Amino acid sequence: MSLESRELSELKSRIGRDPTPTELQIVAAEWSEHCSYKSSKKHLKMLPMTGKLVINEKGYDSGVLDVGDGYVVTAHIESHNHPSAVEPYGGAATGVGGVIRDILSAGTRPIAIFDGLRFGDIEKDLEARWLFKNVVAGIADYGNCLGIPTIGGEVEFDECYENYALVDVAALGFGKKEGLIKNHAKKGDIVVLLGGSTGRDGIGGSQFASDALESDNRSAVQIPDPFIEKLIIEAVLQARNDKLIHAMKDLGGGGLSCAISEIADALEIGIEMDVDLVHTREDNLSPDEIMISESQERMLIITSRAKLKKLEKICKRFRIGYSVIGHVKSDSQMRIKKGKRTFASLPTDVVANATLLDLPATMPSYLHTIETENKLRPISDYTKILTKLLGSPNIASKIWVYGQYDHEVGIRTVIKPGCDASVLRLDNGKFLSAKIDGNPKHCYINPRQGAIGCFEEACRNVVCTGAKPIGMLDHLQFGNPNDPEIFWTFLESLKGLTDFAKYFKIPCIGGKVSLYNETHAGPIKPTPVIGVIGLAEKKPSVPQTITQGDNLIIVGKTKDELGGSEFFEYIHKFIGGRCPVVDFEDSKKNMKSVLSAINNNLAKSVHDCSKGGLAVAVSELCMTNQIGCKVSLDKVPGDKLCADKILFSESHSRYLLTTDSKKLSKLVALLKKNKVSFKHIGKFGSDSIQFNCKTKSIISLNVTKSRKIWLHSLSNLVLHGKRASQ
Amino acid sequence: MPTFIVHVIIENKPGISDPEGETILNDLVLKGTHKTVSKIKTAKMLKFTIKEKDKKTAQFTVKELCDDLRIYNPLVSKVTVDVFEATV
Amino acid sequence: MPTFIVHVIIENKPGISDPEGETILNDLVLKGTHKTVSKIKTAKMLKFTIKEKDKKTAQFTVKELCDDLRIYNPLVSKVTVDVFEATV
Amino acid sequence: MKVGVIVFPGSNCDRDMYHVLTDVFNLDAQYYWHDKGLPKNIDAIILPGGFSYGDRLRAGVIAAHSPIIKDVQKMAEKGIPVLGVCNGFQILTESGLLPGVLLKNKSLNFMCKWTSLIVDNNTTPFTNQFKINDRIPIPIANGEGRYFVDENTMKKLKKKNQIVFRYDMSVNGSSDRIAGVCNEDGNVVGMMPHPERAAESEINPTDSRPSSLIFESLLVKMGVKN
Ligand SMILES: Nc1ncnc2c1ncn2[C@@H]1O[C@H](COP(=O)(O)OP(=O)(O)O)[C@@H](O)[C@H]1O
Ligand SMILES: [Mg+2]
Repeated sequence: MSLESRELSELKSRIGRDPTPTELQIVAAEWSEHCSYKSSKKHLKMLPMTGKLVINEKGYDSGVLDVGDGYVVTAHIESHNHPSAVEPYGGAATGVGGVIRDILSAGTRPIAIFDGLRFGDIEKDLEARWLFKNVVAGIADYGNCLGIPTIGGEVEFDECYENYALVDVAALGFGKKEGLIKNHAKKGDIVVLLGGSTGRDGIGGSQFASDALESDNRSAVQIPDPFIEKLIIEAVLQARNDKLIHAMKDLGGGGLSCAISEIADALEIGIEMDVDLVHTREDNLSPDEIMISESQERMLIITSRAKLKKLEKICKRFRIGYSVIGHVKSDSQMRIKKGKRTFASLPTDVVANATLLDLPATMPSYLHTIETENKLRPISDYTKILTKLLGSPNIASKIWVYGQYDHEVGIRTVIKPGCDASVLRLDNGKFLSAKIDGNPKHCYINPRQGAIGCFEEACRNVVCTGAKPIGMLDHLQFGNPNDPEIFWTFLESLKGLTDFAKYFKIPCIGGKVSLYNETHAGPIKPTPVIGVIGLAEKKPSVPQTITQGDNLIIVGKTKDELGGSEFFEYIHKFIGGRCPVVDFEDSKKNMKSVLSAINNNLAKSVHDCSKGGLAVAVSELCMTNQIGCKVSLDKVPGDKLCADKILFSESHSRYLLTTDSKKLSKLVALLKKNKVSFKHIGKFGSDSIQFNCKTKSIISLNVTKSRKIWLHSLSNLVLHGKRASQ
Repeated sequence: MPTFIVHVIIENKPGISDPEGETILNDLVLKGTHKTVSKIKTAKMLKFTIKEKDKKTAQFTVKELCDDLRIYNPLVSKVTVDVFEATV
Repeated sequence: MPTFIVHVIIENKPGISDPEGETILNDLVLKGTHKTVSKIKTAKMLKFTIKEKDKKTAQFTVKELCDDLRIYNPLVSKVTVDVFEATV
Repeated sequence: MKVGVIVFPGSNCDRDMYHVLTDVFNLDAQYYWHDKGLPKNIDAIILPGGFSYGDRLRAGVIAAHSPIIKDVQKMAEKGIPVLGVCNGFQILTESGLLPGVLLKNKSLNFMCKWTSLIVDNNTTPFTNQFKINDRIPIPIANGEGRYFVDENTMKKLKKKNQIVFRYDMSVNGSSDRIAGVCNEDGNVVGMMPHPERAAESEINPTDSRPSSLIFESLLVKMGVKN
């Protein structure tokens, strides 16, 4: 672990002397990309971070939203890509642990977990299969043991992640507004380290996350201990109830170095600590090692001497280790001692604030030609193509994944995983809806429109459950930022997200940047992952089971936008074409109309149209409801297009509404009044998924058969290395 | 060809913590009457029954198989492979 | 008192199925190139570090502890206890 | 009446159970931490689900050695109704209060899904409001939920009417599709599925009535309701 020479001379000039070896370690940890955001921070400021419901307080590691009646929801997103790529089980599990502690550190109880997973091609790549299986097991074992439901996420496979893994984890918390920790500290307060003991594992993790994978740092393996984490959650919430916490921070990347410097800097205090006081699990750890160890399941709490007794009692009751490692001073310095000897003494603002960079950016040359479409071989049998798509890893049901996650514990889960967004009930009678979405295939072709699309898709999923988007989390994952072409794609994505957030007045309440995601074949595709949180005042009426004679209505235009679609990439093996573009005005109109249809109880179910296009979205409705549907492609609103484009284009802002015949005219009237593009395109019944062009049937697929393929493909691939057959 | 029994023991490398062993020690064993135990480490064991021409080949084959199939992650775990003649 | 390392192997009693072993065998091993394996059984191992006056006492103590504390469930599992002198 | 909800380090369905007992069924419930005894004036005991001691060594085995279990045992002998759900069931089998053992699911994975139970015994304090063969839509969520007993014990279970619930289809490889059993006296019941996750219509996608009957049976047994 080291500083670049430019950074070293800067450190020297900022402290006016040569740093000690321990100081060097501390600063290197804190100035790593992972902890300091040095490449991205300047630009992240463009995102709108305030709003009516947003509560901004110093020192929070998660975003806070006021959901009324004295309650708040907290949210955060993190990734654990590098650790998961080398140790998928432990890497993914400790990723969950980290984001949960961010939620906890605001003083709220974690109530839901989301996971966004990306791997190489599991149909060909054994390594991808191994990574996938173990990542899912890691998340399951950790979240299940904590008793926090994992209620949503996504899984995607793309060759750009060969021998690599993107593991994004988001979490939501809930609590009383008055229970929020108001981070504050004064001279004489004491600093308590609570939780797992400090060891050599995970040394250098944040530095590791900021390097390309080549360096393969063995010591960065972290062993998860969800049992301790569960006890920490209960202990911390008890201490919160008893008002024993003045300030709190979780230990994540950079270990004690980051936690101490950041909390001191945020609260404008000084902290003096003694490494000898830290409870460790191995003897003879050096001060440097103690300061940068990333041992998991630890929290830092600042409290007063008078409250220590009570805090100790709670720790004992929950059988978790703790140590009083230091105290608060008024000098804005972090001083690290071992007994009498001082090993580091640095101004906290120097440690906590690396000099921010303004890296050069240039448009990648591949983008000049990527939208040109190849001439593709014509499709002779659409039924076969759709069947193939329904069993493809990206489109097949993810039940093998979420079936391993306890998504019911906490008894809040009103809408379970498997539809669009999941929905939780809150104690004030309101309902919270959330979903995370990414789309590297779109983002590769057009980083700006692709990112906007992810944002819109997540909103759409939330809207499908009758909730209004109130906050957004962004997670920006890219390759090496020192490559101007990569940095350009980062900026473009960020600008797209900013535009959308501002237009829709959806504040960004948190996020994370993960750079240096590179495989031996090069950088990953730009992979922003967006989480959207929505709120509904009453329990939404959707989804109800679709029955014989129900009507299918599509809202939104279908356009010639197959770039990055599953149809191009999976069926034709073609990367390129026109990326779907969100028309902000249409998007807003469609969202509003769909919400009002749901609120007026005019829809039995609402499903968004995304991966795989209209053909897949209709099939999903049919398969989950176990009923057929006859769809007329000629009626689909939008550009005049040939059948494959109508079927498989992944244009945004589209929703599939179902309604029974009694309510059809009311629904039509509402949509007309709102001036959205929509059409009644089909009727449910019988047992086949049927698409007609003019009067000719071009797809006819048995529901039971396709459902079997869709449900079992993924597990067959993972467990037996082959797809489900009919 | 003779039959061999091959024991593969997979455990966390030294220095890597073993939360399960610690819990068994602290919350079960030390709460009982057996205070002479100072440490417990957990491991996983696979017992292979394999037909190979000799002991050495049996050992080699099983080790290779565990590596190939990624039965363990060498970053976290170490394996010990012991071969025994099958007592038929 | 000397220190001993005691290995406790917990495995299914004969006649109790071992789905994990079967799965590793069928889904991983037999699909690959290693067809000489005919059976895989999984077991759990605990390695105790214990101070006792001699080997025999160490063995006895650990065996007793396993029974008392239900380290294994006698309904489905059996244990094997092996003692080694600690190499300090 | 007073219901004790026993909490172990790692229990994680205790709050859910408490909510259902108090907010839905208006019972007087109280948490009891594993390291002490139970007061005499308790009328029913519930061991909720979760991962006591992180499911280490084996689900339920470490918790089965907790001091509070001795009191649970004593009260069970007196005939007080005891219900163990999921990890609670595992603890009851590991502590010998119920026969059998819960092994790793046949899928080798943790399984969270909605199942359908069939009532096999309607004489326990938790099933007296059912008819035999009634069905209950209810979720499971466990990694070690495969109930197993040897043949002799199985015969005995059948003879003494100790099988309380079965799954309507094979879900995890349990002997005879068993999902819940009781002791010989019938007052101690263990079940893998989670009634507290199914007793409210808001979160039950099918029908919350059957699961409510598990709690209402207790109310009837205690004479709070008839
Ligand atoms: N990794 C995962 N963890 C939990 N739930 C998942 C995961 N992947 C997919 N799901 C769930 O499966 C359903 C379908 O996911 P997805 O295809 O990504 O939805 P959409 O196309 O609407 O974005 C959603 O309910 C989602 O939450
Ligand atoms: Mg969707």
